Amino acid sequence: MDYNWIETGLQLSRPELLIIGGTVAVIMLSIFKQLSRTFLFLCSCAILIGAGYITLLDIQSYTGQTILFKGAIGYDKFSLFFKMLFIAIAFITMLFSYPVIKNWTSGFVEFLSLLLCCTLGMIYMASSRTFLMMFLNLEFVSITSYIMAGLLRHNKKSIEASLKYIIYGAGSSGIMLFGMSFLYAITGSIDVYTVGNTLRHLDLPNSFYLITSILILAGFAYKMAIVPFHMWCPDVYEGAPTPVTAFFSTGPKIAGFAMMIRFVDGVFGKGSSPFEWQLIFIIVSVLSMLIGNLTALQQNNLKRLMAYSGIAHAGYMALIFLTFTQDSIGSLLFYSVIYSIMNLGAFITIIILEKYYNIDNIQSSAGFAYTNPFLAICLSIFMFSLVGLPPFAGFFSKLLVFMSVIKPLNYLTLFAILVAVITTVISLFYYVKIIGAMFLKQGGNFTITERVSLILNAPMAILALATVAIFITDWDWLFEFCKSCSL
Amino acid sequence: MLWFTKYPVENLLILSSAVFCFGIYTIVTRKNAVSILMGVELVLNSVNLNFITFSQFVDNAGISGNMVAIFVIVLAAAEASVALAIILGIYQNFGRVDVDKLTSLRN
Amino acid sequence: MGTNNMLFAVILLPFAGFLFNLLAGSFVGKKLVSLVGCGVVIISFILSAQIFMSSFLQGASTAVQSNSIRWIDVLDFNVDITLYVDHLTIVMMLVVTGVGSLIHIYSVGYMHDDKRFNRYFSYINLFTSFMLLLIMGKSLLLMFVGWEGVGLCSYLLIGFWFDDKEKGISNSLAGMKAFIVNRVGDLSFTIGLMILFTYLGEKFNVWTLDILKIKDVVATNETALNIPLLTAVCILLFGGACGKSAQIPLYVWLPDAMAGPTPVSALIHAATMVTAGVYMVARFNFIFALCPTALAVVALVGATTALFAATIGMTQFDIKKVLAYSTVSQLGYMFLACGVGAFIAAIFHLVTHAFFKACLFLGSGSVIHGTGGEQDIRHMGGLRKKMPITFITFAIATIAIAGIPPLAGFFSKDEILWKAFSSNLAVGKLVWIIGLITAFITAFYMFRLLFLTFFGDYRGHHHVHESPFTMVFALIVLATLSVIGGWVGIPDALGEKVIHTQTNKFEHFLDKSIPHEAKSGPLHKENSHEHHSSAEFILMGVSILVALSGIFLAYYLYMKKKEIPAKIASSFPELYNTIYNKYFVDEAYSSAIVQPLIASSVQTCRFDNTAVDGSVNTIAYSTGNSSKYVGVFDNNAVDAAVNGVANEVYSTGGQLRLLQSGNIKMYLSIAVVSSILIMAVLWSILEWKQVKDFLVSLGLL
Amino acid sequence: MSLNEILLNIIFYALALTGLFSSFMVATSTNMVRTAFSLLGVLFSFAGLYGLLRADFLFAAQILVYVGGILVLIIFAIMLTHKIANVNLSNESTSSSTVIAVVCILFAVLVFIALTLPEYIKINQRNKPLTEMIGNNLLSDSLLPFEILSVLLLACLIGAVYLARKEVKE
Repeated sequence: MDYNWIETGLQLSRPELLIIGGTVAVIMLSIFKQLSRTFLFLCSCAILIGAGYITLLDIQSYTGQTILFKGAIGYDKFSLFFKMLFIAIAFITMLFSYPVIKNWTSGFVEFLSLLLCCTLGMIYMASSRTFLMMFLNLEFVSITSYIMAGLLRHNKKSIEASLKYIIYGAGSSGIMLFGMSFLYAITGSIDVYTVGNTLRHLDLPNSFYLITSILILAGFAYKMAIVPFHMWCPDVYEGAPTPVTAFFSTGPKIAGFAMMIRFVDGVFGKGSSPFEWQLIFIIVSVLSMLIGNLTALQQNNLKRLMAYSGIAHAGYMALIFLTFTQDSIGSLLFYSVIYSIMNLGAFITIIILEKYYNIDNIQSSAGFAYTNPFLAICLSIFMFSLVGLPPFAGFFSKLLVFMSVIKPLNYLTLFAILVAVITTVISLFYYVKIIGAMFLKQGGNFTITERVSLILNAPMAILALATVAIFITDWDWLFEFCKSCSL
Repeated sequence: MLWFTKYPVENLLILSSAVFCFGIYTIVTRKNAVSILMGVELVLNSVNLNFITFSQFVDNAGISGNMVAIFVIVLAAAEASVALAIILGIYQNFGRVDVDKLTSLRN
Repeated sequence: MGTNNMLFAVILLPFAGFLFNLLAGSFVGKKLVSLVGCGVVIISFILSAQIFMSSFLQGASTAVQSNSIRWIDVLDFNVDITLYVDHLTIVMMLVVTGVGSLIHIYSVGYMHDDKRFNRYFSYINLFTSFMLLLIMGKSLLLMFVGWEGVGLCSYLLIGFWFDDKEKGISNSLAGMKAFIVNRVGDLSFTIGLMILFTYLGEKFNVWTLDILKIKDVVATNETALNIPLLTAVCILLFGGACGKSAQIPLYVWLPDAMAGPTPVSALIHAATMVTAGVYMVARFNFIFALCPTALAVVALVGATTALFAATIGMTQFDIKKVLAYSTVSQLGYMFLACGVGAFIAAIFHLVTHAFFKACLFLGSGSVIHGTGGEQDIRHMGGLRKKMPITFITFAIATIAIAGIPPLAGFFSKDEILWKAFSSNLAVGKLVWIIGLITAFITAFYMFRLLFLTFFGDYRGHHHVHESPFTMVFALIVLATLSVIGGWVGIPDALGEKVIHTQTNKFEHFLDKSIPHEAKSGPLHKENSHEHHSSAEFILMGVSILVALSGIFLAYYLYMKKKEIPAKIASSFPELYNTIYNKYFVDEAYSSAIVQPLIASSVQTCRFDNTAVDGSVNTIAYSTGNSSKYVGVFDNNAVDAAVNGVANEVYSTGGQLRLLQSGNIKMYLSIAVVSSILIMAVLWSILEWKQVKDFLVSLGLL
Repeated sequence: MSLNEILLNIIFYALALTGLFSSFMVATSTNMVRTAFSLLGVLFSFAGLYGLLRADFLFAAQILVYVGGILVLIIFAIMLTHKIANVNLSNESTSSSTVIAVVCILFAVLVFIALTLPEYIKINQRNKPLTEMIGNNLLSDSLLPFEILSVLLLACLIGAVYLARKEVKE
């Protein structure tokens, strides 16, 4: 028998192998009590840096499209892009979570190894080509997330968040599988591209597509936190440890989008399709934008607010499915980079507020800007960027998504863009509320127990700079690059 | 060996749909977290029945449906182990596993 | 220095000033801060004047353009950073930097005791920079950055005294209000731009935001354009102008904006930023001129605003509020002019208005400064002798705004009224009448202000003193400009009769960037003045008469028979109160928009928490209990429905409490229910025929 | 129809009805222990159905993993989270007519789609034994999922042990 395919596959998955090996190594090393936590942390960082470096080399040289492991995963620029992005997200998360987790009585090694595992799952999510791989990796990411949400197991909120997450996640993925079974029934294949090709030759009623699509959407949308599958999101975000929340709000969410793109590309394809599946996305994205933004108005807790903001942003991101062209996918990739930057940055500020100043809601942050203006300014930058105000990166990402969506101008896209623009205006209220509380209100004294760690301040400053720098520097290469990575 | 040939595939599908709905019903109505987990198992079993049926009826060349079913079983086991661990954590923290009472996270 | 560098320097100098004052300002002392803060703007002004002299005044009549820097380059969508100066721009540049310099100098005196002196100068420098970007940007996106930037600075400066003990909160609220109301306008503006962009792109395959390119496309395809769509675009763009230039229905922020320091009111909320909307409409004259309906809307909104704001101005007692409403009213004038196609007249009025309104504001600032912070004119009076220079300059500006020749206001206002009268638009005569009435009211309330403030006896308690030289200097210059500023635009009809030469230099200058067609092509009967010069003289006479009678009325009511105003107020209490309370517009907005928005967000939040209730409710409706709840449709509808369903669940199921927020089971069931609902909705959209047959078979249709 | 066919039909319907009834009991029973044993019934009847469908490997896996593993785990969990002394472990649920209505609609939708599937999926049937194919498949097509699954199980192990263990006092 010919085993070349295994060799090729393994050669092209060096980053993944490094992460797997590294995870096992970290777990093994943790047995030795004399090794310090810092050492384990540095090991994990080194693994991610190594994996990121290899990916970077690959992504620069690679242009083709390969299918690895007998059709299980696609190896193309799209998957390489997300591999890079997820490794970067995991690295940043790991970096800024260190000051928080180093004081935990237990769960330190678990955090590191689960974060690495979850990254692996996300990487595979973005490159999955079969229903089996999609479900498996979705569950992979989900199960590691459930555990990570409950890492503070003596904290009632944390463990409650974990339970809610697992109930919701298990239910959603079951529903998704049920939908997938119908597609399998019709086509006899679990490879999305084969399924798509077969479907194109069949004349199936709309009702079939409709029911299957919505059943399958349950699993994807729960990961992407899109209305109506978003309700776990605020509770889990609030309960989970804050570094974990930061990770949830970026990594798994974007991975869900990556997988959804691959799925839609395979099953429905770009251009014409026998079924107007875009209608579903109009409804869910409009609902997400409306419910996410309107509900966020009432929030006081910072993490809950960020959860609803994340739901709203997922709505904006889901807009690209209305057109689903190469451009719009490219603009989504761009959006996800910018979104990760600003969201991670915002969460670093929340971590600092929580850890050093004991602030977790808007009211108690009143007048904070005079205590730590540097942090307040960074936070303002992230918030303005999340709104999408012009000089900041968030503006460009939103603009590109809107532009790519509005290209075929019709009533539906116009309607969706209108809602998007209106909700953007609404979102200004609650983001500015935070800034307003910090700068314009008089507040109490904020005492600080220790100096804010450099490992928190530095990433925050760098991310804030990145958010601003995009206005000044030549950033076209990034978009061109994203476009070239589009499917 | 004789195997059945005459059972319409619809019957299997209706059975799986029914079990699926019972599963959803269980998840939505049960108060006990362990029972909710059982509902999840029902859903996953109905999915498995679907996949195996289709695999045996449609997919002549391959056996992907069966493979999906095998992975679902293993994942269900994995998920169940984590879920039960979480439920034990809940029990240690709250003294009960009643989902309706777990509302410390809310607006 | 090449022209190219010069153009960038005009913008970058104030920006450098902003950076310097922000970063180093608190260390270097007030002297250096004020030196840098004023210096950069003055140099900008000198550079602008240099550009004006070298490129526009003599010889070359073409526009000047800087090098391009590629900013956004994706797909068909390219944006360059290019600065572009044509005749319209240079006029605006001179006004912004010129008036801006004077106000900077004035601020040195006015803000001298403020603890955030450097921050004030950094903001106001930043404002100048953004304003210049707005007018010089060649691309609409660049213009939009400036547009938002000035909004930001306006927000910062309105709320500048946010930590004031008494008014801190209301100051920052005023800033917030300005910001948010402007966002509403910006939304309209953005949508307009997007539609224009997409329309031109789809139809003519020109994906551009470059103003000149858009102009070319519009000009070459004039017959193929979709006029109704362009009309919509124009109205949407005008919506943006409404926000920025404080027109009905978005004017509410400007009076509140007076919470900022007075020089800020003079610079941003009278002379420059608020005129950005007028500038934008004039910039887009080539599209507006194609859409008579849009022009009519502009004219009517402008005229209505002019009249409306003027009536409010009659009753106010806060010196700055009077001026604020006067500004709104004068901006309405400018839009009125745009609406009858007289874009140049609008710009002309913009320029003269900048002179006299800045002078008035600075004068009022001087008064406030001199009386120790008093703003209520009922506690002033008799300041004529104590503040002579302020009085004289204020009086000159007042006469100018009232429209008495040969001061600046007369020429520009008369130009507008004449253009409105001679326009062959249907609304021309109507807006002319409104304009005339407004002119009367303007003269009345401005002289009321003058009489109450400077004549009679002093009614306050503070020791009054004249302001320092830095402040007075700006007043004198501006007053001089208010006198002579109009002479560049003396109507040709008058000029030819008296000195036998073309005197309306302003119009001939701007002709190059606002071509004759746009100004008068389809809209005016003809553009030769000879046949109408007699009519024009009559109209001039009428408007002078109107202004004089306004002044006389003010004199009669506030100097002669001082008891009459109170009597009028008490004999028409409802009318008076309505006007005094600004027609209750703020209250109306609050109850029509703000409260419902808050309420709906409360409801949405509740929906999210107890969503099952809502969906359960829907099903309950369909299963036969609907009659119980039908008819309850006020704010509490959701409440009532939720309670009702909850009761039903109690009674029918007899089961346990289910509807509780934070319940994960509920979250899942809402997901299931809404999936089914989405399915149903889409099903009925996609298979409408089947659904209809089914409903018919049930006898429901 | 031969006798064998009739017999197999009877077995099929018996298994199907057992599964249906047991899952109904899982959903509605008010006794915790009875619920768990109803689940056992469902799992067994499904295993039988897999057998009838000639998915022999799945038949074995269902019994080994589900019945032998998951169900035991669940029963453990029930015992750990309840006071065993209390014989009648009540298992409450919060049903309402609306939830039933929703689930019925869902059922109707699913049955609708099951009945409208194209004809061709209803005729073919496999005749080859499965176990060998599954073995081959696990080393070819499903190799990568299989390996990922092992990493996943490692992660589960770490997580489950971490969450469930008692704090070690040092």
